[in-house]
Amino acid sequence: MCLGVPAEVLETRKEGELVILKVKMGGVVKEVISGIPDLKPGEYVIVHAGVAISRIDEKELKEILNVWEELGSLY
Amino acid sequence: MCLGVPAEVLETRKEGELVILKVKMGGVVKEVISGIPDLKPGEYVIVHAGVAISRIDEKELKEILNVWEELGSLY
Amino acid sequence: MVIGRYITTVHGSGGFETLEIIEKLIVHRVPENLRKVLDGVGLDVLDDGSSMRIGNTHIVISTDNFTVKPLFFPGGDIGHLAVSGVLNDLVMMGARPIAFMDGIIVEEGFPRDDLDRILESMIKLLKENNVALIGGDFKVMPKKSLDGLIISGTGIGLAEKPIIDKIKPGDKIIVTGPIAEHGATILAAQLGMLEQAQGLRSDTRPLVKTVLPILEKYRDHIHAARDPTRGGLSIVLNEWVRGTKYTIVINRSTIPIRDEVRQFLDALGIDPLGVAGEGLAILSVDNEVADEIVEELHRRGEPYATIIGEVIVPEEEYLAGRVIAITEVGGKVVVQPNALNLPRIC
Amino acid sequence: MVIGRYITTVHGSGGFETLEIIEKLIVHRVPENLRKVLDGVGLDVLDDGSSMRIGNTHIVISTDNFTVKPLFFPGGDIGHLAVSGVLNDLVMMGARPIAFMDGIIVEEGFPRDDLDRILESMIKLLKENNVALIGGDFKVMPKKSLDGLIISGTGIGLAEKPIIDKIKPGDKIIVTGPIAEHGATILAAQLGMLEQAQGLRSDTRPLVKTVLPILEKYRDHIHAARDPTRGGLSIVLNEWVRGTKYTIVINRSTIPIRDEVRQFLDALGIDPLGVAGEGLAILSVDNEVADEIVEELHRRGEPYATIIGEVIVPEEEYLAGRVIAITEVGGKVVVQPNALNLPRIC
Amino acid sequence: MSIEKKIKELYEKNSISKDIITKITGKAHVLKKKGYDTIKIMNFCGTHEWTITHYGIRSLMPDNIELIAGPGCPVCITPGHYVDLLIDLSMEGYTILSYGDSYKLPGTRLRGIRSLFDARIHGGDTRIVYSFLDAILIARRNPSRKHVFFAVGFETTMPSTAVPLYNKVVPENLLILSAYRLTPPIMKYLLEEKPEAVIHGVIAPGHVSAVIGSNSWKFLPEKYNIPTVVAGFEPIDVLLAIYYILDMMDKNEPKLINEYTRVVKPEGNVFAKKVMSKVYEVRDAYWRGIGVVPKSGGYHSRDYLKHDLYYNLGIEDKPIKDILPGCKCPEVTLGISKPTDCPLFMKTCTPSNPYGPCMVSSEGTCRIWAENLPLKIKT
Amino acid sequence: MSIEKKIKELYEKNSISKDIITKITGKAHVLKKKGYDTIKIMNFCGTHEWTITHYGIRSLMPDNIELIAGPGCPVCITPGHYVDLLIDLSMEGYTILSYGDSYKLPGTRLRGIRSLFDARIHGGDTRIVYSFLDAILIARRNPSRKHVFFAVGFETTMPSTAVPLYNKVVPENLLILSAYRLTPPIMKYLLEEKPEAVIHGVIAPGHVSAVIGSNSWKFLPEKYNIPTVVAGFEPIDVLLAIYYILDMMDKNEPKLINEYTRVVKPEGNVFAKKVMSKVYEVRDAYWRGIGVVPKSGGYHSRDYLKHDLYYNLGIEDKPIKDILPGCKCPEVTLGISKPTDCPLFMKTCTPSNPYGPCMVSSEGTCRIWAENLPLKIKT
Ligand code: SF4
Ligand code: SF4
Ligand SMILES: [Mg+2]
Ligand SMILES: [Mg+2]
Ligand SMILES: [Mg+2]
Ligand SMILES: [Mg+2]
Ligand SMILES: [Mg+2]
Ligand SMILES: [Mg+2]
Ligand SMILES: [Mg+2]
Ligand SMILES: [Mg+2]
Ligand SMILES: [Mg+2]
Ligand SMILES: [Mg+2]
Repeated sequence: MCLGVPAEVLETRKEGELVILKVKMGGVVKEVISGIPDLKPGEYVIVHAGVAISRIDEKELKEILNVWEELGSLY
Repeated sequence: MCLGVPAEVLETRKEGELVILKVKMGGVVKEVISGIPDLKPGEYVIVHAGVAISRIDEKELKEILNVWEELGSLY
Repeated sequence: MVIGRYITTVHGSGGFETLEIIEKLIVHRVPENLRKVLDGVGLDVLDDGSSMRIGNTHIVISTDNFTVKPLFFPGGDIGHLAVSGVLNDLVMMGARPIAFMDGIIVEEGFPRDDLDRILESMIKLLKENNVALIGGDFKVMPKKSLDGLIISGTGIGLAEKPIIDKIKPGDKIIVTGPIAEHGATILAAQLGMLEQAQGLRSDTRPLVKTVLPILEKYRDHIHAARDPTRGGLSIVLNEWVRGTKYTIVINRSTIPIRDEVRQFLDALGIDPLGVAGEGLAILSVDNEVADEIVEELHRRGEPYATIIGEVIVPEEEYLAGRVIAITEVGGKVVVQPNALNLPRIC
Repeated sequence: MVIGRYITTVHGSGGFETLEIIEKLIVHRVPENLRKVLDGVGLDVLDDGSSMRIGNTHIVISTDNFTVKPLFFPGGDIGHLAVSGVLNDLVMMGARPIAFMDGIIVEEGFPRDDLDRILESMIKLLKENNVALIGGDFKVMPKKSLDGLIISGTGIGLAEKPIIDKIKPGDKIIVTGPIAEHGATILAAQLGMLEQAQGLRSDTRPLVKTVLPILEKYRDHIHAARDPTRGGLSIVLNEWVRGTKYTIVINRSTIPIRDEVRQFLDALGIDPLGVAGEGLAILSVDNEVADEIVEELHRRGEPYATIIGEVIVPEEEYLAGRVIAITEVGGKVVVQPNALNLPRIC
Repeated sequence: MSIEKKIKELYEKNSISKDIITKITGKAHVLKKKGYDTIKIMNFCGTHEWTITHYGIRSLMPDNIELIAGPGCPVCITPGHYVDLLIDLSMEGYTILSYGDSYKLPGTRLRGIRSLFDARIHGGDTRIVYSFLDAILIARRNPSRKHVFFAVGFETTMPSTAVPLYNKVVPENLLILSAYRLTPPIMKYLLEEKPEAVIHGVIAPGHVSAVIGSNSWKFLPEKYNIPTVVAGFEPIDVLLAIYYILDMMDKNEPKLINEYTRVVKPEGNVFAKKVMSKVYEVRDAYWRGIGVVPKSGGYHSRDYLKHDLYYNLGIEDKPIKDILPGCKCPEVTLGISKPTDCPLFMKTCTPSNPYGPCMVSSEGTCRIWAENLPLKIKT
Repeated sequence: MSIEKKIKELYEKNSISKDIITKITGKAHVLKKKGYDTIKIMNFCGTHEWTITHYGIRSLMPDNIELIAGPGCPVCITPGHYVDLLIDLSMEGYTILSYGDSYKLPGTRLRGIRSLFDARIHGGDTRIVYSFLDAILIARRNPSRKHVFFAVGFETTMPSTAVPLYNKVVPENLLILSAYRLTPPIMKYLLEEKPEAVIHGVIAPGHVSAVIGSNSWKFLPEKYNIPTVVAGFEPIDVLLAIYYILDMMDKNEPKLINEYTRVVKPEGNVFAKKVMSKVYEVRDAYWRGIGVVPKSGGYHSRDYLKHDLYYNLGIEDKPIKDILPGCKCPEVTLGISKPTDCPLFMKTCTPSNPYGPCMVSSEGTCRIWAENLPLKIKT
């Protein structure tokens, strides 16, 4: 379950203690709830059901691309 | 002011002390409030704004028809 | 008229306000050369339908939307009305209807049985009049964004030469049947006054079998034909005479209207001349054949057809372009094109 | 399918449910001989439009209702959409649009300025495409009985020989532009996700100038043409193949779709193949001219035109009448004609 | 002959009106010779005015007879601040129920939402009802919503709310804005305060009289020497009334004649009068465009205050300036000016887009003139 | 290379999947030789199932690999009596807010109004929202109306209500029906209670793990010797997971591999976990078609009861029989049967007119199979 899509954080704002993010997902910009502390504009997150549930880790992302690359070509 | 139209009383019913009449006005049947005591089906009334405000007096009706007849022909 | 910042029911009444909004917001914007095509008529005349010519054949097309409430009423339903209305517009153009296209829009949650009844009555009427159903559209709108169901209808007919309304002095005005039947019935239903059928009944029906043959037979003598739907008789006559040098004079006491209808409208203080019928036509015809046409109409199944007036060239200039009625007591009044009537108690 | 006691949005989705309701409640009731007229096509084929023949001229007519919300959206408005939609249906029939008739229904209290903008955009588009506005209808519905405004549109076009959709084995399937642009934009607007224009934009536009000339030029090689509106690409292909002995095989990764649109629909879990476009066509054309047609489309101003698949005679019987997609990873899936997609989080 | 047939005959008898017109013409001629160059006959009931114009009776009158309309349209004289208040309430979620007549009546504001009709366009729940009974049914069906009935009218209309209130069948969520006004007081006011209004005869209101009795008009001949006829509403009734007035003038015997005996009794509707006097009490009241007229308004008496709108809102019924700039309704309403004297008539003020109150109701003199230009033409 | 470009590359890299498939085929061949005639790999997340079917991955698998779907669709296992309750509330004037997924979910009744979608047709105010934030905004705009949010989901979805509740931004008129269910307990339940479900490997849910951490799945290899891969949702992620599983089987070294390190940490989202544990407490809970599973439901803890629907209504959350007659969802959900084993599949139960719960959500196995028949064809 649990469709999650990558999104770029454009802005953050607070409503009381709640952190609301403006994120860009494909062709749209949407406000979502932050489920992660200390996000900054420019970071990428996984958004599920209107909540950012996880950061996308740039280093690991590069890593997996390499793994794929290898697996795809090694044979 | 005060458009009033002739209508035939079809039925009477009471809601508490209020007397409600079912009357026939041209092609329609409509419930109206009775503003006259002791109306009976078959009587004719003048209805204004959903209230029967006056009986039509059959004798006088005949009378005026005669007056008109005379005035129309006498000349 | 100033249209104002918001559209109101007055603008949709079918009266001059509707004509004005169409002229100001639509016709006005369309360049002259794009108001008609192929030798036909279109926005240049605003008649019952539009036309175009292919070889010697005139194709007549008419499109209309139907939004009547209630959807079912004594004498018909919205499907019956849509077919009748569209076919009658073609007939009024002197065209023989051959095809129909429907657009059905229903509100989510609309009862399937009701839809069934409406479609059945639509298609039954098409079959009876030998008109093909060649296409259409079906849409569902979300709950609460539409009250029930509406229908758009487009009709296609063929005519050797369409009737483009243009009254002539000397013409007689013929009404083919009793007026105000449909509008009075709908009004009564809307006011909750139809608990028992008591003689009010919509006259909705196509005039293909009774009136069309006569329009075809007397084609050259018929100068104008229109079905007095929204806005009723007074709008039709006013539209015809507006901008001409003529006056239409009608004898009000000769207009066919049933007692039940007149008395009901009297009770609401509404003038029957402004109330819609959906099963009759108003014709403006050559004086010489007027009586003959009336007789033919009687024979064909329109027993109430009557001459109600004529087109004259008035002596007084200020009467030009107006409709005058001789009243029941011999008085004279101007018949105004007011289409929106609210019931009144005063 | 059981239609059920109430009509739902599924029935109006443009998918097979819509076809079924039309067939069961309408087509079924109309006698064969009244499903078309004058040597044309009508309810017998359910193509983009209907036709009739007068002499050597085929007259093509199409009618549609437009109920889109919001009325104004990035890339167009309901007036723009109504004209584009109707003209495109004519174009898909291989007909050159010559005339348009509109039916405007507004809710009482509708802002006049908005009406003005909608009519302006409608008429502007007609002018640009040299199509006459020859008639119409204007109605006002009482407050709260209609949400805003809807438009019915009827278009008339002429064709030497209309395109009646009938795919042939060996045909190549061409998509003339990126898919799902309109539907994605409307969905985003309805979900309140359009606060900033971020690359979503309806593609609503007539194909009169870019696609029609090619349909005319390659008339005999074009076996089917349709605009993938309600229900999108998957409905078009399924309708074409349904009931035949062929299979349509598409290569999903070749289908033109913009990143912004794909990513947005991914975020909602909605398959782009079922989402409407309003400025593109799907064609089924002879293999020999397929590349030439794509090149011509590029030259005429449809730079994204692409061959996305072909019509084959399948070896396995159970694949007949189906659409098969080769996926981005080389897998094979059936493309189902599901038209109603709800956004999902799972 | 059944009574139904007789009623139908009433309508058909209109055809013999021509003979009566000939008689009127004769009498007018006689009076002209006696020096009556202009004979002003005032009708006092919008429905009489409607009969006159709808049947083109003015076009049939001899030159020296002028038929003028008095303050007989209750909509025209209903204070504008009532409308303002109802508009505001509709925007706050109240359902407003009104007769068709007052639905398009403009309040005092010149911009924005001007009438109950406008209010509906902007989302207010304002509706036309045919009767107070319908209002009761609507309010019962929606118990959680507050409803206000706009009670506009003269004595004829007062029983419509008085009888149900008296019989205690009005639901709690149905309030009434009483705009009732009384007719004999305004007639007295006109004669006392507006000497510029010359009146030779009065056609007294038939249905008002059905309620209050024809005797209520005795003061006209007795105190002011004005020949007065209580008349019905067929054109022939009106023509006969005109004839009777001319005849009384000719004989110089001003009297009260009841031509409408088939409906009107000298004492009126005793039951309705009793109920009205329980439910309503008479106080000085403001008439739009005219001013405060002594003892001319019907206000809910103490026992019925729980249904009174003003009482419920805890605010005061306080008129504000409601004569619209440029509108000549005050003069038109009192029969001093004709609509055609108003520069706005059929220019910025039309039946489909009324500016002044007299253009709103189909009884308003301006509206009536707009729809039925009085013609004197040959055809 | 920017992160955005890398994400795009993820998508485009799918094209190199063919090479991975070749590797998988090789491994499967090796395993076949080792006696593995059927290798059952269970995915546990509806989105994985969606990836598999949408991309036709089954059509690419060697004969001895069977990809089966586990109880990964939260809609399918949401108790039917919740839907019944919400339908009834919508008819009483509550506004019901739901994700698109659960909008067509049928309750337990076989006639009349069966889903929130049906309720709307019959006048209930039931709406689809994209997120709980939208629900908050809607409730704020309509302060006089009561709203209920239908909180269906696994651990991934719990932060959507937990975070706003914890931060006290939820308006009073917004109640929550918590249908949250937890995934490790159901996995344990399946392995303990349903021995008929043979599983060689597990593709563990990526986004659940993003919240609860990949470590949560250690028990699978450690206690049950099942090779387990936490995977992302591109087809290539899934293919890689399959390859890793086969490889572990080949080496006979069952481990937990995290393929989705770009999103999933061993410890998960610590902040979200903290908030969830404050707002929700874990109790035994009913799963539709399966039964009561120990410690598998998220219920509002004491401090948050004022937003709890059941608490507010003062009634008990008591399951009733919600397996629809003839529907094989229980077996399908646990991976024991295939949709094609159900006699109603694509007959009386279709995506546009779903009968059983697994046909409703686009994650429901039946729905997925209906829309994408797994093909093995040559073209
Ligand atoms: S025409 Fe209009 S503005 Fe003039 S007096 Fe009459 S109602 Fe007033
Ligand atoms: S096909 Fe329908 S009835 Fe059968 S198991 Fe699936 S959801 Fe249940
Ligand atoms: Mg017409
Ligand atoms: Mg028309
Ligand atoms: Mg018409
Ligand atoms: Mg269509
Ligand atoms: Mg005509
Ligand atoms: Mg099309
Ligand atoms: Mg079409
Ligand atoms: Mg179309
Ligand atoms: Mg029309
Ligand atoms: Mg086509």
